[in-house]
Amino acid sequence: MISYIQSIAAQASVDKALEAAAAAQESADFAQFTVNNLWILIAAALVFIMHLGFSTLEAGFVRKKNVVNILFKNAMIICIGLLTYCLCGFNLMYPGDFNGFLGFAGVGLYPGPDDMTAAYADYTYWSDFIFQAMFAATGATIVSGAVAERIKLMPFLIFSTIFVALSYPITGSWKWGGGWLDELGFYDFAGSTLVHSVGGWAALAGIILLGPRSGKYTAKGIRPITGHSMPLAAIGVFLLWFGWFGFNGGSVLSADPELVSLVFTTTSLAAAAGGVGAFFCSYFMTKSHDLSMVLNGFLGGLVGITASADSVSITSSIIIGLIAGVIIPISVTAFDKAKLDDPVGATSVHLVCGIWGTLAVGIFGNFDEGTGEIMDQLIGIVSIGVFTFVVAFILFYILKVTMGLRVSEDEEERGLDMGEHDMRAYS
Amino acid sequence: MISYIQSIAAQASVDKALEAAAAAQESADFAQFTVNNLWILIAAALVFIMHLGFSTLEAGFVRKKNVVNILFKNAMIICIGLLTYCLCGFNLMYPGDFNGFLGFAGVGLYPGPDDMTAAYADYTYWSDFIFQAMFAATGATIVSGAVAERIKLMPFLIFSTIFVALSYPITGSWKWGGGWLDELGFYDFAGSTLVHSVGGWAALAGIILLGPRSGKYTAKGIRPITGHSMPLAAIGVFLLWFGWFGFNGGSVLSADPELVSLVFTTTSLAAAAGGVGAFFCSYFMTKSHDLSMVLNGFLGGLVGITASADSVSITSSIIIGLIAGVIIPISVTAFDKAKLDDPVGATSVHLVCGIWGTLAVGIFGNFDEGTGEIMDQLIGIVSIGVFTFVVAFILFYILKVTMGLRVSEDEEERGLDMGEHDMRAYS
Amino acid sequence: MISYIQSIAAQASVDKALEAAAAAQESADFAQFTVNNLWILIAAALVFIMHLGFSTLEAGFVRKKNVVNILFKNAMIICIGLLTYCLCGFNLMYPGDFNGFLGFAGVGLYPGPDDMTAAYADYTYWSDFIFQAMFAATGATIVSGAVAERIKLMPFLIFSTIFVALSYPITGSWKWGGGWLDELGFYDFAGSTLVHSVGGWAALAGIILLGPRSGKYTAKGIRPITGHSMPLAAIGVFLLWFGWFGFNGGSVLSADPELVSLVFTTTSLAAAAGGVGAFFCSYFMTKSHDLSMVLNGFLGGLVGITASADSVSITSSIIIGLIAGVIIPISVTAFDKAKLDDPVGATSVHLVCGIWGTLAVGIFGNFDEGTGEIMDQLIGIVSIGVFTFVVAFILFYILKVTMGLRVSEDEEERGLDMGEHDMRAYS
Amino acid sequence: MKKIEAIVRFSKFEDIKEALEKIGINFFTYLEVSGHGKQKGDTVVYRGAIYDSGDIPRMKLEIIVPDAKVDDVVNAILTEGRTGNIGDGKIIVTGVEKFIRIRTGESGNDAL
Amino acid sequence: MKKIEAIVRFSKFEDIKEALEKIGINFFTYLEVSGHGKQKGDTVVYRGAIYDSGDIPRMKLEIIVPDAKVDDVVNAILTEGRTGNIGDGKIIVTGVEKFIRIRTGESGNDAL
Amino acid sequence: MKKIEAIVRFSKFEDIKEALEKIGINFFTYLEVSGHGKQKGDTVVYRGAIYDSGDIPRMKLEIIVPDAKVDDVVNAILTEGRTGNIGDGKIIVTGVEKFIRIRTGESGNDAL
Ligand SMILES: Nc1ncnc2c1ncn2[C@@H]1O[C@H](COP(=O)(O)OP(=O)(O)O)[C@@H](O)[C@H]1O
Ligand SMILES: Nc1ncnc2c1ncn2[C@@H]1O[C@H](COP(=O)(O)OP(=O)(O)O)[C@@H](O)[C@H]1O
Ligand SMILES: Nc1ncnc2c1ncn2[C@@H]1O[C@H](COP(=O)(O)OP(=O)(O)O)[C@@H](O)[C@H]1O
Repeated sequence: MISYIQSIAAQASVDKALEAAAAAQESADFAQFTVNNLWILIAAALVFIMHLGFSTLEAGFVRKKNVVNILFKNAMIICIGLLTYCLCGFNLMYPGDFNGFLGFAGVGLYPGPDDMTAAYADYTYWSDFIFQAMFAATGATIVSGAVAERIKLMPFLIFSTIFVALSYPITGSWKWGGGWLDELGFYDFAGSTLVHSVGGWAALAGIILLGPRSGKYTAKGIRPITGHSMPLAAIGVFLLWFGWFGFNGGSVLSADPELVSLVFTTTSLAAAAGGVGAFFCSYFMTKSHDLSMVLNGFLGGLVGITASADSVSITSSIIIGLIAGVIIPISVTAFDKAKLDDPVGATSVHLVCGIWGTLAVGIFGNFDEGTGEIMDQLIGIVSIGVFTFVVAFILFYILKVTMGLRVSEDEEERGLDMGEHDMRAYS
Repeated sequence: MISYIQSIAAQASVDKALEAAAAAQESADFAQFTVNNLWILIAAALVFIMHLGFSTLEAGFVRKKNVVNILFKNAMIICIGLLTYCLCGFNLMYPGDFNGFLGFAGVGLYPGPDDMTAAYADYTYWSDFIFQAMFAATGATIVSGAVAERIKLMPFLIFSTIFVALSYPITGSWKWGGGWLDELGFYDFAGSTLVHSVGGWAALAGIILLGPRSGKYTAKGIRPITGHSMPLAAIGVFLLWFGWFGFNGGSVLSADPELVSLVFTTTSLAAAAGGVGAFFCSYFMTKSHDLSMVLNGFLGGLVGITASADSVSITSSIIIGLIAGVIIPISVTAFDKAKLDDPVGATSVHLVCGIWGTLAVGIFGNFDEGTGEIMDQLIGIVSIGVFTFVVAFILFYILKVTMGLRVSEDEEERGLDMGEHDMRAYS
Repeated sequence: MISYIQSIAAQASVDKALEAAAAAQESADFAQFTVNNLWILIAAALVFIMHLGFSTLEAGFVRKKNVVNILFKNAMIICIGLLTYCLCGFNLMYPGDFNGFLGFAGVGLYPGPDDMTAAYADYTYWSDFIFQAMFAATGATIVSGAVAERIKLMPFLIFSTIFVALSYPITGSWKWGGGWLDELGFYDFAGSTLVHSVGGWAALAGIILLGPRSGKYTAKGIRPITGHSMPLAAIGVFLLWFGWFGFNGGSVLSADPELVSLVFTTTSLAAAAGGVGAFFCSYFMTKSHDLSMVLNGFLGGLVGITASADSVSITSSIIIGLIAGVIIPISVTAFDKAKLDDPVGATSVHLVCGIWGTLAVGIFGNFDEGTGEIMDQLIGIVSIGVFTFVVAFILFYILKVTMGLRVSEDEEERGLDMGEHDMRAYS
Repeated sequence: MKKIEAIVRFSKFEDIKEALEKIGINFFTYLEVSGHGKQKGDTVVYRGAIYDSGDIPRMKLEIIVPDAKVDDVVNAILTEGRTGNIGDGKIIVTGVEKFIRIRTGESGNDAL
Repeated sequence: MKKIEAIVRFSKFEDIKEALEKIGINFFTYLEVSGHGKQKGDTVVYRGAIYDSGDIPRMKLEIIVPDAKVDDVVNAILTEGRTGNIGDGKIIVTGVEKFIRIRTGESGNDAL
Repeated sequence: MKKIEAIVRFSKFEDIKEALEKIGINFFTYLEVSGHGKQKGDTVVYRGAIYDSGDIPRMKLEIIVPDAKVDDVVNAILTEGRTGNIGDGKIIVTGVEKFIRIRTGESGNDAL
């Protein structure tokens, strides 16, 4: 009898212990959820600061008379990016179950009751939205640099709105939304293709339709049009690198110690190697130590590693970055030879190195068969490239024949700051 | 007998299990405490970077000849803010139990034995202090922009010291210290009134007593005095936005996934909407795309959402930001018409949008009855406004009749950089 | 029988409870590991941003004609720092068991199977590497400012490579690698000596061998050569302070709530006190409000607290910072009197305040006997100083007699931007 | 045809511009210069060192006018540019041999 | 010896430089100036206020040449600096009394 | 009354300033200009492209002096501005027709 009572008491204690363990488990899980979620939010803030990076980089690389314009465009793009992504972009890019090509979960943001808990993901619905929204705006920012110093403000803003609201999320859904490219095995960790090449293709379409800045390609040859402030450009590049810790690190989509720390390491080493690659390659080409090339080399390395930062070895990351860095001076020169005038080198950095980075997944990535194979990578690059380029080209073309894309020659000479904004950057 | 022994053994195991569960719970709680605390610290660092934001924004909006002066003031304010908050501000603002109007927990910082654990809060005593101290300094920084280009350095520093050491913590204690406004049901999440309007009121007092910069309001009308560097101003605004993730996000006072992610989202959307509001309103007013207005529109949206970032819907946050953005150009023009000369627009951004944001709590806030009702919000706005304005006015007035507030006309023309610092910003 | 079965059932439940508790413990530990690791990574990102801080600070303090050069050097140093640290630095600095003077764990990075878990430390191997690698590069950056405006690019890069790859990690291993200074009881929390003085000693060697900039010390006395942009310098200093939250805060090597929050507080208060100290001291010396001194005062305070940020009281941290701030103007003037020309004040900030901070451990540190005693601190300062200075001097000397250290007089006049880079910073 | 150079205070530049417009001078060229003046010998302080550099930013106007307009222009600048305090600046009049409009090649008064 | 001052468009500066080199003018001095012109009276907007400031950055060249070269230089600038639109700028020729090379102390045409 | 313009090296500016003060020239105006010179034809590199732009920042002094002082000033500049290497710069002397102090309206030597 005694032992019976004892065993009942024991059972009660055991239940308590089980409960206590379950409570502890829940607390531990919530702590884990909290730290994962916090990292996504901090990463979102870091991606936000990339917009300042783009702004100052592009401002530094244009002439004094177009600085207000480039800052204005970048300021508006972040507004457009966040607001359209809230309106429709997020639900276009992550439509849930869909046909793999195009889906739409509806206008606005309507988180369900469980979407603020670990039932949703390692982060809340809002964290998901704000992190992705910060990404979205970067696509359009890439364009703004390439078409700088000659594009009219309003058509550019209209283009950006449509591009960020529709084109970027659609191609995004193909992979990150779980669409057909994802099923194919295409791999693009943080967006060498989905973000950077996409921006680069749109930039290329814009450049082609706009034509070069007047005075760049003359009968007497190519005349470099130097940016007005190297310190601004350098601030931009360092801030971009800083923000990239969030861009790549946050793309782990949790605070997983191993993966995030690996991503930090590969990202940094690729950037550094990109700087070194650009240093040597540009020295070889011009016998000079060209700061603008080294800065772009950093960015090239960063764009290059973006597709594979979580899935390559340290050595591979250095090689990927190094090659991206070497590509930069060659690509910049090639674009110039083709008379495609890109004041900030956005096409070389984001398009060319974005393609390289996406291919590099197939070469260096540590994957099981069926993921990130080079053919699939090529399919992804080409399909997204064709779609984006065509959409961007048509959009720009319609704007060209309706509103006109390019400012008048007189305005170009006086500068867009006076022409579009009646304002000077410095006084 | 066997079962007796068994049951004793079982009891021992059960105790072990209970102990293990308790230990796990403790570990989980500590992990939770660690992540909460870490977020407050990171938020403090982000609020710190707002001081760089203010510095460059204000530097960009003044003329070349007053740049060293504005940087110097901002550098000293952060020193003053941290050191006086350590000396007395913290204990004035959080006096513990007090009469609701004025309390003081003593000079210096003396954390108790448990103040580094979860017994204190979701963060340690030091985290609490440093986060709040970073906040404190922002109040005075707001003033520095508004009175720029004509105030004498020493009286300004004396004013700032007294203002941050006494006035800001006293009104702060009314709400955040658990004082009478808190009991009333007044709600101000991260300080639309407690920080921003407070700074704005002091700025207004300073502007009135100082008078406008010479040459601004002439017989021939208003002559705009353009800021010397738009890139600096843009850097400032982007950094402020970046820092606001800590300002608002940290004001959750834990890393709570739902709340912090909501705050990030409402904060960003309000800022973006503020930019859009200012864009359209200023275009309507001047037929021009005015970068300075869009930048101030971001800040207006940020100030506007600060009181309610944790307690409004996404849609509301966009409306709050949009209205704040629309307010900016109207307010800036109105101040100019009233011949209240504010070189950086601090009164429009921090005072007017601060009031708007505090009212918005009453309109859009999701609260139970008794919290954030519009009458209580008005009482909070008015009581803090009257107190702060009167204190600031008296302080500035005493300084005016004793030391003099304003530099000589000759010094104003030559610039305060040479006058007060014997130094040039650029060479 | 019944009770027997019951007790078996109970035993099973108990086992389950124990298992559940163990699982919860594991989850809690992993959450703790995740947050600790995350903080180290965020701290690494913050230390990274210090490189932008150094870049803009140094760029602001040199003349317009040498801006590209200083940016280029800083950009390359971060590459060199990361890549050589990956190649050999990390394994020289943390060789595992070694003789206490020199050890090497091999070329490259080869984490073991458990090195991504809590078995390694409170953070993963990659986190360890990237945090330490970011530190490593700062040493060389300190030199770059001091030798600015006259050193040839290639010898500087070669010097930096060897210095960061070998000299810095060797002295680092003496303390942080667990070497002889560590055993002695020498204490240097985040590197007042191991990072800052080390950079300062190398800077001093460079300054001596290079000689002053032409036109600085003339027959007619000392002619100040003013930096070209105070806003750039101010941006740099604020970013350095911002980054220092990671530099000192991350050196806790976990997210320990008490320690990290204490470190944030002491670091901030010391910086603020440094600003105040420099303010008063420089006002006393020149009767002027010298922005460049206040900015250097912040840095002095930061360097000063670096050795003891985790082990002094709030009051001590203020005193340490204040004294560091007072030291700055005196030291800058003293170096100038000794005709040691340091364009950015790196020797005063990093060397002199680094020594002061290391000594301050002995005066203010809360340690048990045997740690951080003033004699041990002196031994550390002197041994590391002598080693570093000799190595740096020999290195620079060899470069001087082989390649030449100094640009031609003509190049110096035209500026290194045109001379070394064929590029202008502004146009 | 004369060239009038005026070195004036920044703060007076707008007023002078308007005064010139009133007397029909709608075109001129201007630039920032530094005025060195001993009595204004301010000290400059930089990183602990005090030195002498009493140099003040000033605006310089360059205006080409027909001989008949010189006095009007000089008077306009004298009236609007004056504060009465030391440092108001100077006016310098020199002869011009040729003045040509690049757009048309017209020269002399036609080029104005 | 004459001093030729030319106020030209930024966008024409490179072409003019090359044209000058072709006619043997390898040395000159140039600087950025602002051109004030009423008809170009653009409005400027700043923080909600509109004001008038139609001032355009221009490049000013200063070239000292022997009398015989004046016409060549003027023609080169006229040819290369012209767009035909308002705002092409002006050329001003004035007399020089002395021209000295600091390096050697040579003066007049020897100093060129 | 003459106007002396001197285009000099940055590095010599301080010395020249002091030398001028010694001979009683306490006031003058100066500005930064760019010197174009073919032999100095440095190449400039920007984003992978090399181009030619051998243009060096220089300081230009403008000093109005009574005729009697011209030689002193020229000599002071020649002495202090010289390094002996190519690029020391030039001195240009031109005639001034009128020189007026805005503050008082005094003209000629009284305005100095
Ligand atoms: N001899 C001179 N040559 C050239 N510029 C001069 C000369 N004297 C004065 N200036 C210019 O005129 C400015 C004002 O002159 P200043 O003598 O200070 O005032 P004031 O004419 O009222 O006595 C100076 O800053 C300088 O730029
Ligand atoms: N009378 C003048 N004196 C000095 N500079 C002038 C004068 N007239 C024109 N300029 C300069 O020449 C520039 C171009 O002249 P503008 O009259 O606009 O064009 P255009 O010569 O084609 O009619 C102006 O911006 C101004 O800098
Ligand atoms: N003919 C000229 N007209 C105007 N400025 C000139 C002329 N020749 C030289 N300069 C200016 O003088 C500077 C130095 O002249 P340079 O010929 O290089 O040296 P040096 O006089 O020693 O031979 C040039 O950079 C340029 O600014």
